[in-house]
Amino acid sequence: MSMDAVLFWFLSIVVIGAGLSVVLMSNPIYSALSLVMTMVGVAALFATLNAYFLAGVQLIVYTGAVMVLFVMVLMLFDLKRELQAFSRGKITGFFKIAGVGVLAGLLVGVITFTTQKTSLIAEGSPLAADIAAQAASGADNTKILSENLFLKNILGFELLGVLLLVIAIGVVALSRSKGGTHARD
Amino acid sequence: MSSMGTTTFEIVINLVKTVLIFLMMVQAVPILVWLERRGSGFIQNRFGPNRVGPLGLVQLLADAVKFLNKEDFVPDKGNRFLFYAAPVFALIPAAVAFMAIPMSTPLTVGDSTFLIQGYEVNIGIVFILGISAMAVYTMLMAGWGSSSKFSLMGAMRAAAQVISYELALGLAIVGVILVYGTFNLTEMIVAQQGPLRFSGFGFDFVAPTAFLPNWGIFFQPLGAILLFCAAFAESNRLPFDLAEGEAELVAGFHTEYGGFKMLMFFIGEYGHMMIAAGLMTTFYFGGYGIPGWTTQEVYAAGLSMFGNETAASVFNTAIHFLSFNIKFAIFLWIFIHVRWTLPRFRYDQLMDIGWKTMLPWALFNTILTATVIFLASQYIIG
Amino acid sequence: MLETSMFSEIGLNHYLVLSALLFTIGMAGILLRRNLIVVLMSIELMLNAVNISFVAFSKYNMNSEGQVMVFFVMTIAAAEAAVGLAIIVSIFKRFKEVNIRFFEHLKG
Amino acid sequence: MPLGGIIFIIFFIAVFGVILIYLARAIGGVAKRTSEAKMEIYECGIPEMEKKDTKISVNFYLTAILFILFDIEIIFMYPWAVNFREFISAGAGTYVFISMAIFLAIFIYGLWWEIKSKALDWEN
Amino acid sequence: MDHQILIAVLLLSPLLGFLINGFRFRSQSYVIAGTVATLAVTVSFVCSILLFIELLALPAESRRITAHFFEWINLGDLNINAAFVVDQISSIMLLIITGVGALIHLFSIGYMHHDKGVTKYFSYLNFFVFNMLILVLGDSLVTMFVGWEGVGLCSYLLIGFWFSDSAKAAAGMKAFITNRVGDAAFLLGMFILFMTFGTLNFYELNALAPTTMEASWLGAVTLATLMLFIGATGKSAQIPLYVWLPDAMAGPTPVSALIHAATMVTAGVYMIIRLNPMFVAAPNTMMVIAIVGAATAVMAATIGVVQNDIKKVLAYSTVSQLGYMFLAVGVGAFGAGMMHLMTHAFFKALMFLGSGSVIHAMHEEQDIRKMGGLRKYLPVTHFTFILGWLAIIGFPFFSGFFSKDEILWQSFSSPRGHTLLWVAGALGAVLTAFYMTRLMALTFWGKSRVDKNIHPHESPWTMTVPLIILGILSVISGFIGVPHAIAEFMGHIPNYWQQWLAPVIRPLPIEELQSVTHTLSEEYMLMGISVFLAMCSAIFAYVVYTKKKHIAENTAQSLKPIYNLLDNKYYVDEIYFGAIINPLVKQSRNLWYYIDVNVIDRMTHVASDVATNGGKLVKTLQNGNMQQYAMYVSLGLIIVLSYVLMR
Repeated sequence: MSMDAVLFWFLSIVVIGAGLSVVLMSNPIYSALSLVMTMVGVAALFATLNAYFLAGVQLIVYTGAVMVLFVMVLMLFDLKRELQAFSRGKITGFFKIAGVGVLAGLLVGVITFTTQKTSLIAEGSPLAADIAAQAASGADNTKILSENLFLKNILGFELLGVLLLVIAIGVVALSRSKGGTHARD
Repeated sequence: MSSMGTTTFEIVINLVKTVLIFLMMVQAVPILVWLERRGSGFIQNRFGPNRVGPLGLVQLLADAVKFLNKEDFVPDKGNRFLFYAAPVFALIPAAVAFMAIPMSTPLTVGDSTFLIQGYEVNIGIVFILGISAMAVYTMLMAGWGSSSKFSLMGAMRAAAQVISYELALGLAIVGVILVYGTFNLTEMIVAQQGPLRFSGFGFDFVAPTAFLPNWGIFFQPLGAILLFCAAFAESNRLPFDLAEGEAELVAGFHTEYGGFKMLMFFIGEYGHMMIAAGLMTTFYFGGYGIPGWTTQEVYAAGLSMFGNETAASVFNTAIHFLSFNIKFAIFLWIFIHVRWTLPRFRYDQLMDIGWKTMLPWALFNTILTATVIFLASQYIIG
Repeated sequence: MLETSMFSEIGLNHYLVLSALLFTIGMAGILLRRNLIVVLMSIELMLNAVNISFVAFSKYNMNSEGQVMVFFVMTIAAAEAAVGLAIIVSIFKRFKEVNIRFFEHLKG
Repeated sequence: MPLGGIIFIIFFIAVFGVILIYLARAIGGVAKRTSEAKMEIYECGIPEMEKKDTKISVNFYLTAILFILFDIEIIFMYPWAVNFREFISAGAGTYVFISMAIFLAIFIYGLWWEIKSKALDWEN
Repeated sequence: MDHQILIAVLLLSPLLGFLINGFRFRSQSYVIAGTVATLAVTVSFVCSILLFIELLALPAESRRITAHFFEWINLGDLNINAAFVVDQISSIMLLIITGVGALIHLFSIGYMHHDKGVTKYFSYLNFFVFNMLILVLGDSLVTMFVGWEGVGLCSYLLIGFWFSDSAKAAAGMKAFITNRVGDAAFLLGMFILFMTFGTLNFYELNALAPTTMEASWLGAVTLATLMLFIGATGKSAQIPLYVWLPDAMAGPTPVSALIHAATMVTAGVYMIIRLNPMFVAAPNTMMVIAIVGAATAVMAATIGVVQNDIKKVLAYSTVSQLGYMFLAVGVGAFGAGMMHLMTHAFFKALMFLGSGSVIHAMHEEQDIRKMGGLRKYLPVTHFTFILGWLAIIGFPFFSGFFSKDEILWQSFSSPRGHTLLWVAGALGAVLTAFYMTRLMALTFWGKSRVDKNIHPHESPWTMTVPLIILGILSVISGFIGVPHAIAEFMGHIPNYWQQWLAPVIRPLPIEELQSVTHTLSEEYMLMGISVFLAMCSAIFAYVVYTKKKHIAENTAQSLKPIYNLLDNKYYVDEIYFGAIINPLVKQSRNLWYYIDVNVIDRMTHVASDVATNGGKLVKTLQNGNMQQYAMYVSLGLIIVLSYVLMR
């Protein structure tokens, strides 16, 4: 078993375990911290996929910013414990859990049965050899990412800037509102 | 796979080396504490600890023993898990990030090469930023886990402060990245070898006196100042230690802590200081480089002195390690000196400085750097 | 032989299955949890799951589009979290409530 | 970052974290003798008052939200900054420079708006 | 500099000014707004001059600078480019629009400084200039139509600028709707042209224009040009669609000067000159144009005689002068029409600005019966106004003299002219001299009838400088196109104007030209008659309105019915209301009641009932429980995935 495989299995256990505890922990703060763990695991998974820069961004944006906000808001609320952590209705609850189980099974089934190959590119083609070579080299592909982002998808990039601006303004407006459009009684 | 080595020998040495660097970082903390106490004594015209051992040096040991022997307890209302987890989160990210800083030239023994750093990360800066961003959880976990109002307030303040200054920090680093064109710290240090040279606007200018090194500080003076200031805030040091403003919040988010867990917070705080000092050295002051001599020259000198490649490599590494540590120590001393020199800000002033002063200046620095690089390049090509 | 290769040789499918499982866990969180903030976190989980498969596709097809997409997804996810939490805080300040069933009253 | 490094970091976090916690407890020992006053949280000696909800200024979470948004904008600049010289030598310098200038203009407008709208003011 | 960049700067500079002022429209800082707007137009003016110089450098036959920016519409045969052309015609228009425009912007700084919406005002003004430039520069009818509609919009916005006054808002609406009528015809004309020739590009159209004259009234070219002309009557205020222009005086005075005197209203003339080969090919249309132009010239002048509002007088005078331009193009004297367009732009802008200065000085008083003797208080305004007055009444060697005389002569001598047309023109000139002198006399001369509370004062430099510059232009601008006959007399000054325009003007067919012959002496005689009559009329008016007021009153008394007819503007508005608008409203109401309420509404009610009841049924699904929604989503996903797996 190669190091790659060891790492993958270890990380997938971490990620799935932490992901499950996000859903199963009754204290939302534990959920949030489990989610942080998941994010770190996903960052490591990105690194195993040679996306080092994205791994760093995942750490900075998700663990360093988004989850901090979640944890801060949870602490702001002082919600010690969710009274009803899960849905009460037995029938719908059963359906929901069954639905999720079936969904998981189906997804895995579809993935394993419909894509027989490990790659979408036909084996033996020159491109496949390139891919194998690149995957083995573990080269940093920040440069390719950056070229794609700034030369090909520049419009999306600028639009995201505008989106962030709009949200920055909207959030301030939201936080100033007293909550709700109706007068307080 | 390379940094962990291919042979058993290399793997073992690398593991031992990593542990050593970690221990070095942890051991630096008592020394810094001693330095801080003696230094404050020196600044405030008193003695500081001077009874235990020569110059009070054994005081370190006594402190450590005291810390380790404290009773370990959790307040009844506190959240046990978070209360314990918080100190770990203070220590580990600091250590992990610190290990990514290169401290000397690689050491070559026979066929094996060992890096004098925990591991080499291609995306060095991004990695360090990402890891040290996790320090915020320490404060939040400690503040929430203690279930004390002082702790929670302190935690909120500290978290808001740290994330605010992270913006200025991150933006100041953009200038550095622009100058060197890489995330890799070792490559940055290599780029700072040799005499100061500007190239651009159609001419290639080497500083007339060769003693000025090709350091980043000459290209990014504003960025260096901003990064250094932000680093103070990031490590919750005076004048930015609002989180533990004694007069208001007792001791901030670690009000409830004592003993070994408190020590871990200490290590975390000093660890951030060390990361900041290491980054300052690496970004702006040539890292382990020695002004006036390139690494090759030093290596050649070693070779002619010892006539043995391994010995020359050891010599080279040792000299540069010393050089790094001298610069590193100077920055740590500045941290300590500032702590005992400047008064504390008010909280609203602190946030104003972060958002309304440093962030715009960092933006200005970025724009200026990019524009100069752009214009210079256009001029050369055109 | 097949067994060992499945464990020792990691390919695209492994990442896709992992992504799918993480996605369904997130889905379960949305379906089962009552706390609005946890629901929001579950959404983040699902987005992360999708990101994994994007990056995996990107690696195994040697195409940087996937990574750019992840970049965009991260931004959108962060933006969504920001706005979502702002709304939740706003509602919490007004009603002192974050149970999702409570918000059925907000319908037209 | 070589894969070995990742393994090491993860093990480092996990193993050292757990070891340190237990080490701490082993050395210090769990409190044996307890009293009500000792186990109470510290509020300068005054008997603690339980209040339903701790009032924390909304500014904290507003700061955090704005931090997220600006942080992402800064992160966007990293891949640009690291490849800027290569873009220039590839002849795409002006294009990339101008597109980032537009992005920065949006960034600066956002910051200016936040400052102007007093969203970042802490004095009431 | 590259032509493309130059044209882009020329176009985008006012747009940028519009955007800058538009985004800060709440600001009341007239200095910033005015400076930005004026600078924007000045930049355009500089570009215009540079382009003009570039044109001069080119050989006469190929004086055309094209800037092709992008492909705009490409549908089947219809291929429209966002392309802009500077040639002999449009370069002149460019200079007029940006030059006069810049002066009027400068004037506006002083005139509007007390207004609350000053930033909004300047942004509209810049947007107008931008649209006008598109109108002028567009290389096809569609591009021109964009500008055509754009200036219409700006005109609407600026007429109703003080929209809190409902009369002024209504005036804006009237202008807009009247223009719509014309625009519909314009569109029809475009359709016909496209159907016939398969293109809408000016140069292609002009190249394709038939060489034989079309005699039929129902020929495609005649119909198309007639439709385009109706469009032009809307924009350029000719019979029958002139009614909006006098009302448009509700807008700020600089707007009247820029839009309703110098630039926008001349768009119709410009369009006809642009397509002159097409119009030449349709003699019937030309005849209609000439008749309508002459009729408008006389009719508007008669109304102008009795108006008492200073701006209304100028408005009718504008309508009348536009009539001259149409008369000119109608008889095939495109160069003369263009020349009059330019000189009119100068002297009418001057007079409007002068009237603005007067109104400003009189604190918004516009009634000339309450003025008089203002020359003491407003020396600069008075002096420049005199220059404009001399120009418009055709005092020899002032700019209006050359252009108007050329038009009169052409209306007589051209193969498509007629003696009656000359008579109408001369009558118009006499009336013009009369009412303009009346205006001068009542406003500036004679005894002061100013209200005691009003203390008139001279305007600031931002207002007087444009007046002086325009005054100079009004005096000298005629000399660039000295008519043949006078040139003989003045030592053979070449007619630069004709030379400049010659390559783009299609001459009348040679056989027509040979059918008529006229001598120089005829021309001198006619010129002498018209000038003499006009001068007599002016002197008469001066005497009547300064010394012997009772003559005017007595005449008005004795000719009561005619006076009333003129005072009520021939009851045109009333006729329009009675004959068109009211029946239309009535029929619309019937349509609404019988068709809309009983048929269409009932159908929609049924549809909505179905939707409501269906919605009630499905409402149970939408219970606000987000998790249930999510479950539906996942169920759908399960179904899709099952299908994929089972397939």
